[in-house]
Amino acid sequence: MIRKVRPHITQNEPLLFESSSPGKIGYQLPDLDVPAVDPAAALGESNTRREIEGFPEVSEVEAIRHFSRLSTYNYAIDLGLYPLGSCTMKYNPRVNEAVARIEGLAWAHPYQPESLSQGAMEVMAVLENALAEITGMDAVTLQPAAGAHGEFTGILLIRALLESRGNPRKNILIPDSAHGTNPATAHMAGYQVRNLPSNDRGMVDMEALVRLCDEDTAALMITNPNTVGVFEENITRIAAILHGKGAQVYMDGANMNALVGIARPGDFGVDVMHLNLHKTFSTPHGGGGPGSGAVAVKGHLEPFLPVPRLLRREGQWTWNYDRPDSIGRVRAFYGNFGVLVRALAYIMAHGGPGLKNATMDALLNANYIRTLLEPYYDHPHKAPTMHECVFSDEMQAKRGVRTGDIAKRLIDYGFHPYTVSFPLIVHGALMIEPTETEGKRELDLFVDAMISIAKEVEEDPELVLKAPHSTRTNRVDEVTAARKPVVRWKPAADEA
Amino acid sequence: MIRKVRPHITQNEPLLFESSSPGKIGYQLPDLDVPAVDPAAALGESNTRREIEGFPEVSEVEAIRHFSRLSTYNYAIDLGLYPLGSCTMKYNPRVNEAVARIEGLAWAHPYQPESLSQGAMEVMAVLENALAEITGMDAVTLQPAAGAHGEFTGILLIRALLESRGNPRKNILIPDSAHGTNPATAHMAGYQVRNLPSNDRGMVDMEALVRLCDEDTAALMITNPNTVGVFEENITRIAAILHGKGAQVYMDGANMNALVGIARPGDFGVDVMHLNLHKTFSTPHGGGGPGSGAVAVKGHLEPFLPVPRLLRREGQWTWNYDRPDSIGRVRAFYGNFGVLVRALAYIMAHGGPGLKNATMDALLNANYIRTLLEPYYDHPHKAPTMHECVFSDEMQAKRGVRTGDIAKRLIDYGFHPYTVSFPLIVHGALMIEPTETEGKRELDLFVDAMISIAKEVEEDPELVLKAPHSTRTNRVDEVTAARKPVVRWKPAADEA
Amino acid sequence: MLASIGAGSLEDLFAHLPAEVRFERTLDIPAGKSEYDIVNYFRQRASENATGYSSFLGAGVYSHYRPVLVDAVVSRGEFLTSYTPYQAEISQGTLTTIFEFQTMICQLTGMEVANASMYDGSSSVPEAALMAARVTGREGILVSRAVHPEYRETLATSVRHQGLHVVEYAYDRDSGGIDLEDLESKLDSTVAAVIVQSPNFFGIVEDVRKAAELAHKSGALLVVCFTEAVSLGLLEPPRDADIVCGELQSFAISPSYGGPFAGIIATKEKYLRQIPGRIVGETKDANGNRAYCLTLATREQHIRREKATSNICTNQALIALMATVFMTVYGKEGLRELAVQNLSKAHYLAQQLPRRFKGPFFNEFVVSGNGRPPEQINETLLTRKIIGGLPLGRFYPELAGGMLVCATEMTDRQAMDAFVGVFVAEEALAK
Amino acid sequence: MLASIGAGSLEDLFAHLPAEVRFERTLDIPAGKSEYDIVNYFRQRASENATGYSSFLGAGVYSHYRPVLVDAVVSRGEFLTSYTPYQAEISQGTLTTIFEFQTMICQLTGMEVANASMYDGSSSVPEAALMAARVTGREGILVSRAVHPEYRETLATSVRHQGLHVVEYAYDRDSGGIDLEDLESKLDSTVAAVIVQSPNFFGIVEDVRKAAELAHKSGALLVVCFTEAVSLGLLEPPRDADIVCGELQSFAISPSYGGPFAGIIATKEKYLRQIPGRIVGETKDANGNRAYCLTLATREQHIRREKATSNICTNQALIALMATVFMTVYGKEGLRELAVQNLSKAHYLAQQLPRRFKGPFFNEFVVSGNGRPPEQINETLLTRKIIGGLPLGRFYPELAGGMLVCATEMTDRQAMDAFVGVFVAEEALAK
Ligand SMILES: Cc1ncc(COP(=O)(O)O)c(C=O)c1O
Ligand SMILES: Cc1ncc(COP(=O)(O)O)c(C=O)c1O
Repeated sequence: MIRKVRPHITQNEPLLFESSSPGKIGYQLPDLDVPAVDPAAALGESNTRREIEGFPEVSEVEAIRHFSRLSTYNYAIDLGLYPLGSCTMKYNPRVNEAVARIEGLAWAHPYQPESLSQGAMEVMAVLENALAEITGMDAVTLQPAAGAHGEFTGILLIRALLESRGNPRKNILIPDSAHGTNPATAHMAGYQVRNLPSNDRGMVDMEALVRLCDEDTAALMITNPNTVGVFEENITRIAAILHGKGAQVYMDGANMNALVGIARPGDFGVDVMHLNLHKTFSTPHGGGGPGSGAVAVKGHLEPFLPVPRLLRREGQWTWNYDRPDSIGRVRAFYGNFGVLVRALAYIMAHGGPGLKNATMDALLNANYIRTLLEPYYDHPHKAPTMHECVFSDEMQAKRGVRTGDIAKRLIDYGFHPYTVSFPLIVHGALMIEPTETEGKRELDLFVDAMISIAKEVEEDPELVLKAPHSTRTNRVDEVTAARKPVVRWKPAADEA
Repeated sequence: MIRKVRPHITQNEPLLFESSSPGKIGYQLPDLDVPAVDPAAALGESNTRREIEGFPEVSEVEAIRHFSRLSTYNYAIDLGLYPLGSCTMKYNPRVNEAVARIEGLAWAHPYQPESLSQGAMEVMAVLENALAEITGMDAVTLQPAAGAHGEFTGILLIRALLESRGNPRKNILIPDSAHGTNPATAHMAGYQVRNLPSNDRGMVDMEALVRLCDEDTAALMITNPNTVGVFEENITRIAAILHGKGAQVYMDGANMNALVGIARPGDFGVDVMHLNLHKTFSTPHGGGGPGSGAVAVKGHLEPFLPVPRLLRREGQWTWNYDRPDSIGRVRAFYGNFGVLVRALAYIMAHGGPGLKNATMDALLNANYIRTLLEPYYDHPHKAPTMHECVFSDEMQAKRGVRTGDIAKRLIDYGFHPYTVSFPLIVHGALMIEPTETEGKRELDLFVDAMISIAKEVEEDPELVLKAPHSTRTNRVDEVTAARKPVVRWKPAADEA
Repeated sequence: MLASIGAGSLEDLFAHLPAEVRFERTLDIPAGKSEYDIVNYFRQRASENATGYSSFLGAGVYSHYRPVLVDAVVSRGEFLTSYTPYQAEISQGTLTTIFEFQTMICQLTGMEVANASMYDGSSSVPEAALMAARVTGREGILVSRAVHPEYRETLATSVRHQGLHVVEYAYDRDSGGIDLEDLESKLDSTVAAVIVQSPNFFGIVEDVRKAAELAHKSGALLVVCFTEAVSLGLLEPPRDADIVCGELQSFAISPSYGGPFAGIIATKEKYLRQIPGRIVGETKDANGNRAYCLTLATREQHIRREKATSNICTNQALIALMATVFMTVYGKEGLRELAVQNLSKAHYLAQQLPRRFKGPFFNEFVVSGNGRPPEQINETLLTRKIIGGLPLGRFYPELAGGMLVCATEMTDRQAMDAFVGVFVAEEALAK
Repeated sequence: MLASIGAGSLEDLFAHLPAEVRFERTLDIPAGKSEYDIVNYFRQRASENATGYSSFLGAGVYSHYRPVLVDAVVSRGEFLTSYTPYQAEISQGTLTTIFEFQTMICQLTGMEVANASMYDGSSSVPEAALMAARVTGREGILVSRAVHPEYRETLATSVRHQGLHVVEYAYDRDSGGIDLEDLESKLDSTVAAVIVQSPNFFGIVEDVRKAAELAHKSGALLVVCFTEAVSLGLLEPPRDADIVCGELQSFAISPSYGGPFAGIIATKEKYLRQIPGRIVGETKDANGNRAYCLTLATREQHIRREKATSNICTNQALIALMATVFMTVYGKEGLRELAVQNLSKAHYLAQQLPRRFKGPFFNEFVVSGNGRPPEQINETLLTRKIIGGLPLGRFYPELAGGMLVCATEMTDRQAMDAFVGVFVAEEALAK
């Protein structure tokens, strides 16, 4: 029985281009206090456009209604549990939004004099130190814009290290449970991907590792806890094996929410890792971004970090570009500063003990869900659960219902679905990460919904297969979207 | 056919008291930098409470979800047309919210030194002048908190004037079309209400006026345009008649949105009036307030205005309390300053010509609706329409459908209803005020909805009588609410 | 659109206005400004006000921290741009929060019912007085001189013409609390209400119980008013009162040069039908789901017209919502802890200054004169970027030389020490 | 909850971690701070940065007014706290705005298709280069030296290990635009992409048509990049380009010390399947209602893994939404008028200063040296609360002595006149 939601009217809204009417404006500019320049004269006829064809023309109130109405079609953390596994959808504190908008921070120009940027540089320095302490690493760069960007940076660092040792090597080992960004990153950094199988507990198969790890191996990219939410119990041995062959250990820190305050990658053999500040450190996902993929390294990789680096000189912060071994920059300027401000605010609000408590609550919530759902959903890997739990749809598949269908039905129960069909090592995966944000009330509603769906699968699979039934837009035809891609609006005329 | 809305799931949410769990907190205070004082010791046992029984105990995320979820049950201007007659539900520009929050304004203490309040005082002075210019009056007080409060202030001014002339007099004439606050106000100011009938064009019945207006008459409280959206064509004669008897003319300015820039009460005989800054001047209604009921007067009433008054002395603003004839203050401090800031921002954004354009658009929209709906709904008063039009449900009543039912059905069509059953002189009134905010698209959807409902009334009255059908909460039982009032939550135990 | 209504031009729309009333020129208001210009204009005005000062002003308007959640909630268009919830089916959001507000006000004040809000604390006092008059059928109003002076002025202006006689009774020159003897001496069978503020204007916590005894003995109602809502996190609620009214500015409502704020009225269940203003009640919808709606409208002006309990229509809903969010975020423990911090700060400061009154106080108190005019002391403080206390001579000639100072959780120790430093230095100059 | 999972304490939850990996001490991070402390901390940091200065800095980050509507929209939790719209049925809000974004980017750039966003302008350049390499099967990348230096550095770092050879070609010392002869001399059948920025780093509007001719003649793709999106309100879109990439910071995205910003990639329909990153497409739901969803996922890492067009996953959605709101508020006329204002301001300033280059420019230009080191001029400007231009020696030794200055609609005349005054005065000192 659905207890969490009821249907209510929401406003329809055409595309901006459909609601535009010629001459409508939603803006007013200040009067020009200098002579107006004639564009054609200044830039040349051929360089100036007549108009931006099809561009929106709406009033201010139409604009705010447009976006307000559209927003009501979205689900969000502010509305409830958002258990997307591997995405760590935790509460985004509003104070972080407030501080990131303080004028002196929001309006700082990256090229303004260092003497007038000390506040911004201090924020970055304090954050670098906090992240080094949390990860147990020696140095941190805040330049990468997201996790995948951090992975790329990290692998370039390894490559630079190995090159400095005379041979960049050929391969990177990646467990079959890894996120897609790992192999994609290895490829972009010019490495071959060697697939590392997992054992039946979801952990790295040690024999395979020993077999595959050789002098051509540049590094292992490991996610820990891995994508089935399990801590790699052999992690120190794994690291020893890699190091024994002169290879490096890269850790994908996307799941760091399981470790903050209880274990540090720097203490179990990791040489370089990234953090997703938009996951572990609560910066808003904003419908897909922005993020920040800070990279933490051990001392031996520090010389290769991207330029510029923060340097303390005569009691002032300065940007140091004089770094001969650096891989260079991976983006313009210094990083997603506005995101960094939010992450630091989160860390300050929790403090050392608070961060550990958050981790433990995250583990508690994941174990609670695993325990209560295990009777109803197949849980393939029997190892202890950390921050997320991964079920398979094996029991439901017998009735022709797959993980994707259960996900859609969950929407009718008022929840955002879990992550569907990932990791690949679990056939028909349901990957559930509640985070520490949730209280028992919300978790119990979720568990009830999942159990109730399991029953529906037995009694009335059609109901689940045709879900969702209560949304303004019901099941979307993604196949046609990909087969005949329409990725922009065109005036009716052109369509015909 | 309903084109404007589709149903979508919205999250249920218990009351805070039901979702509280002991010990949960959503706040953290700074560390105390002075010794903590023991309350009992400082205040005495008997003066200190043990706890606030039943008070909420929720986390920060539960708090934001609570209010976010509840907000989705509301209709709002930001979502669409809000044609509540007499309420002037126009767009609330967001820049007004921004400027009202600027620290130096939002955090100004009313008792801080005048030398450190010049900016706030300047804002009030500029607004007073603008409102005097717009109304054609000589002086303005910004102290009243809302329209009704302004009415009360205005009638007190009249009383003070008449007392100064030796006799406060007994009666106030009020047209039967007037808003309820008018008679209520007259009563609070110690006057008897004499009811002034309207003629068949919705205007003041001149014979009746001549008959009723005598030496006991203190004033006439007239709304112009009146509540049927009609301009009192005899207004100058009306004023002359009252002045002839030594009485004053009070104008209820709630409908000033019909006149700004095209006619000024000060030019047609009004002695004192209030403005609803939250209507004509776009400050947000906020679910019922706050407002501001600025009062504008002619010179002869100026000496009686509430203290303090702004005074320019040696190039500085100062508060003048030395006003022997003043009625005194009608509230603490100087008025709803935050609302005044917003109103001034609105006036600045429009400027003189822009304000007139807004008025004309408001008239255009009201006339557009009147013209298109006249074939389907009875329009009792044939006088020209100003900013709003008032229909009656006479045609629909034949099928047992009343204005309140049509209103509820309008909700299914995605609109907030018009004002129901007011003014009282129109039996079963539908009072529609679109304001200048709306564009043709929204108006046409509204007109189509009203016409479609008129058809439904003919074909399937039950459908309308049982509306709304598409809301998360359908028709609410207001009778029981009033018969057995439950106006606060109590723990289940107490209820039993 | 013009065509479809048969108008040739926009001007035609008001061509029917009599010539003599039409306004022919353009309003003398500068042409419309851009958003950018408007923001700059108000930033300039703001810069002409005090910024970056620490302040010791209270006196009815208090500086408390505003949790960011408050603006996050009230900035949502669904709350900000809706009106009075007349149409319950599309206003359950506003209605539910008001119902929660009414409940929390009852929990705070120890009363049984509360309304949806009044304009502010000052206007809630005359409304309470008029309510007491309706209940008792009497006309006398006794108000303590330790009630906020501007509240008393508002009371006087507002009830003057409804046949009520307002008489002030004294405060005790020693304790700063109400003078019970003077009150008793003025009480008789014509008195409808005894009004007391606690903590009072001097910050003193009043003996509400005693006041109630006296009032009830002569058949009058006790009206308790407050200006510092945070005190209710710690103080025994005025359960013995018949009506509680006051100001919620302390609950995340910025000082905003004196408004908009939010007033409250709470009382006993038996007086429910005498309350002014909007009230939200619980009921069901046609499906039997719990629902809320405006109720008891027969008290109000739009139904009752001149017989209404008040003429109030628009109230302070959004401001009351701010207070609701504030109460939710702080909650049971937080509000108490906040009150303890205020108490502790004020007492830290008081220990280093001469206190004029002996009564127990919460977060403000009267500092006795030190020989120097308070205005002079404040001038010196301004040079230290400190706004001092409120000189009392303006309202209480007998207290000229004294100033009312306030300390909240936002008043830090350095500022207090600096204040004391200046006060002592000035004192020396006086000798 | 502990009980129901059979755990005795929270610590039990990670008791299974090998002893040697467990972290036994507490993190050396100060205990949790209150919201109030956090706000104060960042206000202090902010006060250590520049505030209240007028600035002539551009160089890839521009000061444009941010309409308040932008924050009103992106502050709505439904946009702010949602993630990538994987579940279309409860993400139509985000999906629709991205579809509108893609459309507006096409309208602005003259391209046929666009993606949902890249990290920023600088990272969009290597993505475009790699895309060109995939399309042409070639490995040579020719990039103009008048492309933003930090974009070129990013390009070099990013494509180095995928077998691409990056070669820079010259700009014309006279016009400041690309040196067509140098470009032509370097073009051959190994070149996958010719990269040109317009307006370029010196503010010069490039002759995109000519560049396209040359590139296409030798079978290479033309990649046009931009850093100042406002210029597209006025400039002929680079229709002759095969790929357009760039930075939207100018569209209501605050400078924020360099990020987060939003990059774009747009191209011809025929290259649609080579685009990196998220793309939203139109489709229908089971009821036949128009609907949107993420599409062409087979290009992406979560499906294609090492064969993906890019490793990008999280993008800059919320920032792209800011730009979408900005484009909506300004609209067709507004964006043009905004561009004209920028053009006019910059030309007003340029008339009073020696320009290093002759080519047409939009809102920034290079000021020739006047004998005084630009750092020195900037020092003097700082004393006038003015942040001067960017000294170019750091990136272009041959231009040492020159500085890059920018004027936008927010640069007022007084500031420009003051700038000129200082410049002239310094010049005098030099003589
Ligand atoms: C395990 C894992 N690795 C890497 C990534 C990529 O991080 P980002 O999306 O920040 O680029 C993700 C994000 O979904 C992830 O879950
Ligand atoms: C005609 C009229 N007069 C007076 C009022 C009272 O104004 P307020 O609600 O601001 O007190 C209203 C408000 O609804 C009104 O419509």
